[in-house]
Amino acid sequence: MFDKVWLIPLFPLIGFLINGLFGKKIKNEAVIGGIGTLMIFLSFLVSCGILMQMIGLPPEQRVFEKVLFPWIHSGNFKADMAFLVDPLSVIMIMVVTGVGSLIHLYSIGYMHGEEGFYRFFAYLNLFCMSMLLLVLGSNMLVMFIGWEGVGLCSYLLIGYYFHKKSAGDAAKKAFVMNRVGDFGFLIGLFTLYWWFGSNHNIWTVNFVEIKAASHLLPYGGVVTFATLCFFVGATGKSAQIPLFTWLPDAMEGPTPVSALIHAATMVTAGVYMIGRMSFVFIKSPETMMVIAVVGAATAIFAATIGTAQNDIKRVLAYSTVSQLGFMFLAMGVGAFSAGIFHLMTHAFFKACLFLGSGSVIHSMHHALHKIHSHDDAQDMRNMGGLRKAMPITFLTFLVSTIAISGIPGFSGFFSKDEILWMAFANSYHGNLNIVLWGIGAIAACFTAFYMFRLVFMTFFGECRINPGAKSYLHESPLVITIPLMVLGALAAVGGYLGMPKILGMLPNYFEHWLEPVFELANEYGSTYAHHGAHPSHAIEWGLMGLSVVIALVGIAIAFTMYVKNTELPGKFVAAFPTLHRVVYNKWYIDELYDYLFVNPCKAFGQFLWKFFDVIIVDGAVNGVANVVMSFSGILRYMQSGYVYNYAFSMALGVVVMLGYYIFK
Amino acid sequence: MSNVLSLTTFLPILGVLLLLFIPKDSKGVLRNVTFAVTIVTFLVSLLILTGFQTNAEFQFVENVPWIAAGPFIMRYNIGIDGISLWLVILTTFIMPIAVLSTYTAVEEKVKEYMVCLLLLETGMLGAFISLDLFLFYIFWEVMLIPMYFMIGIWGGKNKIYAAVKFFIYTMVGSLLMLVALIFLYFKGMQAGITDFGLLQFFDLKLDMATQIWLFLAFAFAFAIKVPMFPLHTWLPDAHTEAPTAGSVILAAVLLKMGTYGYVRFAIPLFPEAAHKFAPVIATLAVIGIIYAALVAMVQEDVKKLVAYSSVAHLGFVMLGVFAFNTEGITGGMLQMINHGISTGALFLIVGFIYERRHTRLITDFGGLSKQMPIFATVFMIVTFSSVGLPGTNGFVGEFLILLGAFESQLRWWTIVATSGVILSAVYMLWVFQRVMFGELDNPKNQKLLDLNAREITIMVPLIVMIFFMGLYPKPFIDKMDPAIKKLVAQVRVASVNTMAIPCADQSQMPAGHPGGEMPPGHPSVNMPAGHPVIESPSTQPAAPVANPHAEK
Amino acid sequence: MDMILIPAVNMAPILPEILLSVLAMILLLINVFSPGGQKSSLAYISFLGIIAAGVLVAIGWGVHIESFSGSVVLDNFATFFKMTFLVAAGLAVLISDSYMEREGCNQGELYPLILFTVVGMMLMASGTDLMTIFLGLEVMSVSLYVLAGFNRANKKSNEAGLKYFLLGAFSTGFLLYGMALIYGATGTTRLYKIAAIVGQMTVPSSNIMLVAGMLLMMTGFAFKIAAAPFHMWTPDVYEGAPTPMTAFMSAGPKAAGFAALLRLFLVALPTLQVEWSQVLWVLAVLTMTVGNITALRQDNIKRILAYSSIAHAGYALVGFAAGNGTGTAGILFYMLSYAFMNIGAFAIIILVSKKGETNGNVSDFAGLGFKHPLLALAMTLFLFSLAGVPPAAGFIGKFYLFSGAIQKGYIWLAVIGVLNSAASVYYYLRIMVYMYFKESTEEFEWVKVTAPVALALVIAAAGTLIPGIVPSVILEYAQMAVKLM
Amino acid sequence: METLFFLIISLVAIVSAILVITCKNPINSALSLIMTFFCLATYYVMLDAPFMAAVQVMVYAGAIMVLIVFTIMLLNIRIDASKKHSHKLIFGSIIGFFTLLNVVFVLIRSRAAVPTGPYSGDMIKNIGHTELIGREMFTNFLLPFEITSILLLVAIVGAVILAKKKI
Amino acid sequence: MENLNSYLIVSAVLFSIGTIGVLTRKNAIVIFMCIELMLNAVNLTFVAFSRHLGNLDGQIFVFFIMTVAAAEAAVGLALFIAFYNNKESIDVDDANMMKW
Repeated sequence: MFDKVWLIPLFPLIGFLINGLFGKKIKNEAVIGGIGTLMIFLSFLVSCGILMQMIGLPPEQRVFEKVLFPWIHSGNFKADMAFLVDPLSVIMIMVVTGVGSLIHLYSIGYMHGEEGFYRFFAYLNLFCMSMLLLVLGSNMLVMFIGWEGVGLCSYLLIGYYFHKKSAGDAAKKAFVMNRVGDFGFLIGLFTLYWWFGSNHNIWTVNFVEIKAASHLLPYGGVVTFATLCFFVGATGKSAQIPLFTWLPDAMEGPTPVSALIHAATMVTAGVYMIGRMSFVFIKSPETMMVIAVVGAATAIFAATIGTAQNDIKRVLAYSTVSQLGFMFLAMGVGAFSAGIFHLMTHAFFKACLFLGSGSVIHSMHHALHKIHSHDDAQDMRNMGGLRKAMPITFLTFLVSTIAISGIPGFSGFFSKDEILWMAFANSYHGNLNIVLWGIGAIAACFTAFYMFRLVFMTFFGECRINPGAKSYLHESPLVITIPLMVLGALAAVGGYLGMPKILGMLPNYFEHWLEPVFELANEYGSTYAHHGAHPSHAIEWGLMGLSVVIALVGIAIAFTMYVKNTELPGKFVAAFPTLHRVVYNKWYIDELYDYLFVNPCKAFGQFLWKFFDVIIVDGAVNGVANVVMSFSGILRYMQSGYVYNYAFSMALGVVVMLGYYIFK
Repeated sequence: MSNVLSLTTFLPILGVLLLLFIPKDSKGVLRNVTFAVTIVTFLVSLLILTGFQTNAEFQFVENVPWIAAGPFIMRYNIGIDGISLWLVILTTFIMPIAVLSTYTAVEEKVKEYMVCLLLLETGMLGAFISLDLFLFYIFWEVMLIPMYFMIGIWGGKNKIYAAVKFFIYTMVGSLLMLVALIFLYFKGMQAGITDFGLLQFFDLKLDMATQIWLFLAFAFAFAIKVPMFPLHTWLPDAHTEAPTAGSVILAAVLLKMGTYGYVRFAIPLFPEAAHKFAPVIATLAVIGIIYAALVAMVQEDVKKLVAYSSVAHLGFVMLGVFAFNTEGITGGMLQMINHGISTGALFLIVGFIYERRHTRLITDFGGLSKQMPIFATVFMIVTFSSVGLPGTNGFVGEFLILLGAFESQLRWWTIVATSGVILSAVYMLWVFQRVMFGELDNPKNQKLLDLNAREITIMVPLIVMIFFMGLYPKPFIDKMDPAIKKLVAQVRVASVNTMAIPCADQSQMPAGHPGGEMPPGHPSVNMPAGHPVIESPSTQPAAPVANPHAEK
Repeated sequence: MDMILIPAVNMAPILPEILLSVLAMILLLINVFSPGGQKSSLAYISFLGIIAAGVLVAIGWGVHIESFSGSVVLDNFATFFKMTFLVAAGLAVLISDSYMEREGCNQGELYPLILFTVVGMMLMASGTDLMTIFLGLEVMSVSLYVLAGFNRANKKSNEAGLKYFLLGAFSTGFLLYGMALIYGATGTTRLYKIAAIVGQMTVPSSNIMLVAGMLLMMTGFAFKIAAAPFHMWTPDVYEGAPTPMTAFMSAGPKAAGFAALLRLFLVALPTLQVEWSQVLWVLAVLTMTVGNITALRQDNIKRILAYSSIAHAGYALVGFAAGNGTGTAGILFYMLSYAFMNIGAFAIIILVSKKGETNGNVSDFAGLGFKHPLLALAMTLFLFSLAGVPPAAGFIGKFYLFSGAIQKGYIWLAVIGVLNSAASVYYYLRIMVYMYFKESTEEFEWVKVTAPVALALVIAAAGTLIPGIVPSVILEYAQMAVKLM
Repeated sequence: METLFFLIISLVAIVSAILVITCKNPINSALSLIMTFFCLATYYVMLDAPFMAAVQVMVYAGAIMVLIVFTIMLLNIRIDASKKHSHKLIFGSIIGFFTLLNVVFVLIRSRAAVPTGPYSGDMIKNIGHTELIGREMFTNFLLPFEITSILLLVAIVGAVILAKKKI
Repeated sequence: MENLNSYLIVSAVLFSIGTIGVLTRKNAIVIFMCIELMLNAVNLTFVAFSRHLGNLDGQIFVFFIMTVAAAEAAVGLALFIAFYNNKESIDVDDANMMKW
């Protein structure tokens, strides 16, 4: 089964080609959507087969590399088109193909009647293929194809409604910010390649070979540089500080896109990449700290913004950024499997949330369209009380919200609590631990708050929609609700795969599964870890309780503000106008970037063109010509037409010539 | 078969003769004949490709006497190796496409136009296959003439300025190169070289000062052609004014003359000097990358934007070439071909919309995707190829260049150059967005027709190549690899020699110094006390980083 | 009182001269006794005569004969130059008839005068005595004064003749003074004897009389070849003179001046090479630069080509300054190809211009390229050749000239030369810009392309293109000519 | 005595030469020039070249100057145009002065070749100058002599073409 | 006989005067006369050298120079007359149609 791994990306590619080339001719939505969904579902089946086979193998045999064909071979450099199957990539392909299939299915319903339906499915398939290349790539370069490929698809899908200027802007912004990350990725790759090659004559970008040679890497130094560069790549892809602003804007794309790309899969690529190269990252304590700090900071920062947004998808977007922050926090504190675990659970509940919001928007849009209202279908201030009209959507949404808020028993609790615990208990960052934990906990509180704010504003209370449209609100069709239900179920129970040891009810399957992948990293980490007193179980229990309490506090505040005392938010805003404005405007980060980078770049470009290029460089060129020309004018006027002038010139020539030789 | 190179090169000339017998007014026949000629040339050039043995030797060599007068002996000495092979193929590949693109674009003076195109093809092919320096120079100059007329006769509003600037600019550089060429020959004559044959000159040992001057002269000529910052200003003008086919050929092939010149002539002829100037050239290349990208970003004319993007792309090529390692030069060569394909395609695309709307201002467009979906797709693919998206050809070249340069002494340059990757995305996507996305609000754009069959036929081979070279560049790399390895070896041997000089100095040092094993009473004649070793620090930077542990 | 016994002399070296002189005299007679009007037959006869002379000259290839007690010599050098003169004259004769007819000054004396000019030039090229050279020069000059002012109804032609005459005579004064000083310093006027005597001097360059004589003589010849600062007559005279004569003047006398100067310096004064090289270095730079730069802002096409001809003298001086085999062979080659390309260009100017040369501006070439593609193509070829763009003969010529300088170590001279060459491209291109890139504003009519002119154009084009592609056909002879001198 | 004579002749020659270039009336210039020519003829006699002196008087003073005077009369030119070009005068004089300076320096600082020729003053007196000249001219310098015939023919033809009334 | 240099210096003076005349006068005929003066100065040099060297080459040369002068005079004066016919002037200032 392992050597059939190439089928996994191949199916979506076929889907892409069929829909891309002939979709316009097919016209039948069912066929198009069917092909798209079927292809990814086939991939899912193959993935399942691989998973099954892998479960049956002993841990040390769970790594398999499949070389498809040689790609770039030049000089010392060798990169093949090759796939790597190991526990980590298997988890990823399961998530991608699984969640991907559901979202494809959902899209058939959601995108019904859209112009360019075929285009959407082609892109979606292309995205899946790229994402699968990313996670399956056995060397950095194949990973990079996927890495950029998903960026491309993200660009295409964000810009799906290309006639909207905002969509085009958002798409471009996403791609460019990703490119900034890619810049880091490439430099990191070069550094690692060059270091290994010139110092140990190991010229490789292959993960397996790098892993085998990773003991040669020094701690810190060049590794810090390389890993920081990689981390820049990760921040771009996974929307971390400072490259996070594209993600909220990316909500311009259709909602399934947001669910698949900007919640479940693509944005987690950065986390995956760090996991893939954990044995390199762990060699640099400095980078680990930076990752942890950036992750924590992003978690809290995005969470604050999320509290003030009114667009349902934007809240979710900031929530995604914040959750990604948690994952990076996990990576940064060396809790790699916890990070990946959160990645997976997040894929479930966040995909469910997005799809749920999509269902809401779909319904809202439909209703508003019926009465020709131009109200914003995504603005929560226009919603309220939808739980009656859309019960399935409401239920699945609620389950996922509970999961993300960290209520025990649901998947989010297990993964998030593990991360918070590791932030507190890890042995890498010394006194910083408590700060990291604190920030994480507050962010969790915020998470609970804004998520429940979302739920309350959308599904509870008065129905604030245009009264005329109210009667048109209804539950979405099955093709939409089935994926919701599946994902809701996963969001509820998915966490039991990785139940913390301390709860002791089930073994932590997840950690065991990933152990062979992260073993080496943990071993390297232990060489410089602080071997202080290990926190006791009591503390762990205490903290776990605390985080639950925190989540509940968040929910309570949300309940108070948006259900019981609905005038409270207004009062709050009135009390702290500046704070609200700043938070509402996302801390003015976009404006800051415009001010710092975009505008100077444009101005500088203008300057270089209009002034430097035209006046200085070209001016020099033309200036030479002009000087010559003016000389020409002078010489021309010396040709006066008078014979004695000509004779004078001759005589002068003679005199000078003679004089030079006589008096020299 | 043995004359297949000559055949390929001069087939277009035969085509010209054929065209002369076709009446002026039968435009269709003229076009079809020209197209047929270029296709035949392409097919013949495929014979070269299939007959090419993958090794470092020059093949299909033809070497017959040509001029022998005075101190000079020039020979009709041609041949190709892996480096020139692909450029020859690129040329013959682009030409039919360029011809096809003129079917509706050029309605006036068709005959003359076709003659120019065919002459140009001969000139370009000749320059790529020449193994005689003098022959190369002749072709190098001959190329200018048809291009000059193409810009000047069929160009836009400001055509005269652009054409004259193009001609004189390149002429200045190439004439200085001519002086260097002659000087080199006389130097070679003293060492027993008998003719202008390039290969003999590779073994010539020149002193550093001579090398520097000669290298500068060659480098200047090639830098103008590339064009490198700050000698690039002719290019945007020439591109904006030239007709579509002219721009395509200019970008796809003519600019490669410059970079090819470095790879084939300037570097292997003067390796030590090349090493010495590598940082300077790399700096200019990197400035070019960033600068051109920033300037491209704010252009209002699509064609000008593409022209500036050319400057940036060729900056990458230069950086790769001056990395002096296999990866870098391979990347540079690939990027040359890639640039030929993707920028050629971009100019064709600009030509398509220009033909429809007679404007190239970005602000006149917007939302074309809706009206022209096929065009949008094509444009997008080419855009991403130009940006260097993995999976397209642009990536392979760019990646190898950056990798190679990073391995070499040009590490910090590479890091700056890599940021060009970001900027290229910015300007290309921005223009794509402004042209293709948004509301289709300009009424003139609402009646635009999508690409017709001919235009699709033009673009398909390019798109196929974009993906083929992106996904399976192996055949390309394999064919050029031995030649590049040989080049790298040539350059490396030379640089070892430069390093040997200071070493020798140092080894003599103890002997010259008083004390040590010196016999008592022996005065230190050779080297006065306190005489520092002046040579070593100045020659140090010329040496490549042979000792990588230094970075640790 | 004894009889003076005229020594037996070998006439062989001056056979072509004799042929041409006799022919010229016959033509004069025919002209007198033939009815007025149609003069074409004179042109044909003289063209045939020139071909016959060419055959005679060609027969003399490879022979080395001194005659008239060392006054004259027949060697390859002379032969090569004689061929050049004959080419120039032949082409000039071919293009003259229709022009003169149009301008209404078709007097039969034109052709004898051209032939006499050729005789003078030939004597300059083969003379080995200062007197022979001087008299040859004068025969040439006096004829040219007349030819320049030939169209005497035309004020410009008049003025050209006057200016040329006054300045020419002035320069003759310097030339003669130089010859006098050389005579005084060496005691002889025979070049070989001068060489022998100078060769015996310990430090010839310290003999200031010799050096001054050399410089003054150089002045005189520099005037003929239009080298700065003795060039200032050129544009005015070229503009004013009848166009075919301008064409002839730009090619023939310039070559003759080089021939005489080369022989003088390389045969008589090789020991002073350091000195004359220095001077020629400066002259070359001045000449090229002044010629090219001034040409940039000209509108009259004849003036443009006049300045261009100054510049070309400068290029040739580059080779001369080098003074080695490569450079001098380059001069020979260049002079011959210059005759082809320049007269070719002038032929087209004649065709394009109207009666009275009222439209001598570059702008009058507008649109020529597509109305008369063949003419324009020929003009393009000539202009590219003048600009030194391969594959035309002009390029090969420049290549050898600059090579000579580089071989000699005058790299900077070569660099200045090529930069000048690049600048010159501008004004040649300008003509092409008008021909191809601009539309004509008015209908233009020209003299019908008569058979002789067509023939001249074909010869000129072939002479420009073929040596560019296979330069050996001429270069080998140029090399031999220089070697045997 | 001879020195004194030489000085007087030189004075006359130079003064009349200066008159040539200063006289406003071309006729006066022409007459002064004839005067100078006579002085030169005198020099030739002093230099044992009587034949040259005779030719000088006949050809120059006689033929050429008559031609010039004739032309001046024909064209009826009286006074050099009244417009004064003082800068012309200054520059011309400066250049002339430097020419003089240069040439004089050349002459002072160098020596002519050592006399080697067979023609001493006595020999000339014995055989006769004219005969010696004739011998030289028809033996060693035959070709230049022949060329002069062509030159004169050219001059005649040229003069006729340029000056004849009817074209 | 005076020594050589005296003659040479006189001839140099005459030559310079001739040069000055050419440069300062405007009447073409006068300019031509000045040129004749220059040629005569050269002649004197030749004769002086000839006498000094004891060979007659210089005198022969002078003979030819005189012929040339005559020929030039004929052509030159014809040119002047033609010019005068056109311009009613013999001033070189008026020969100014062509310039620059």
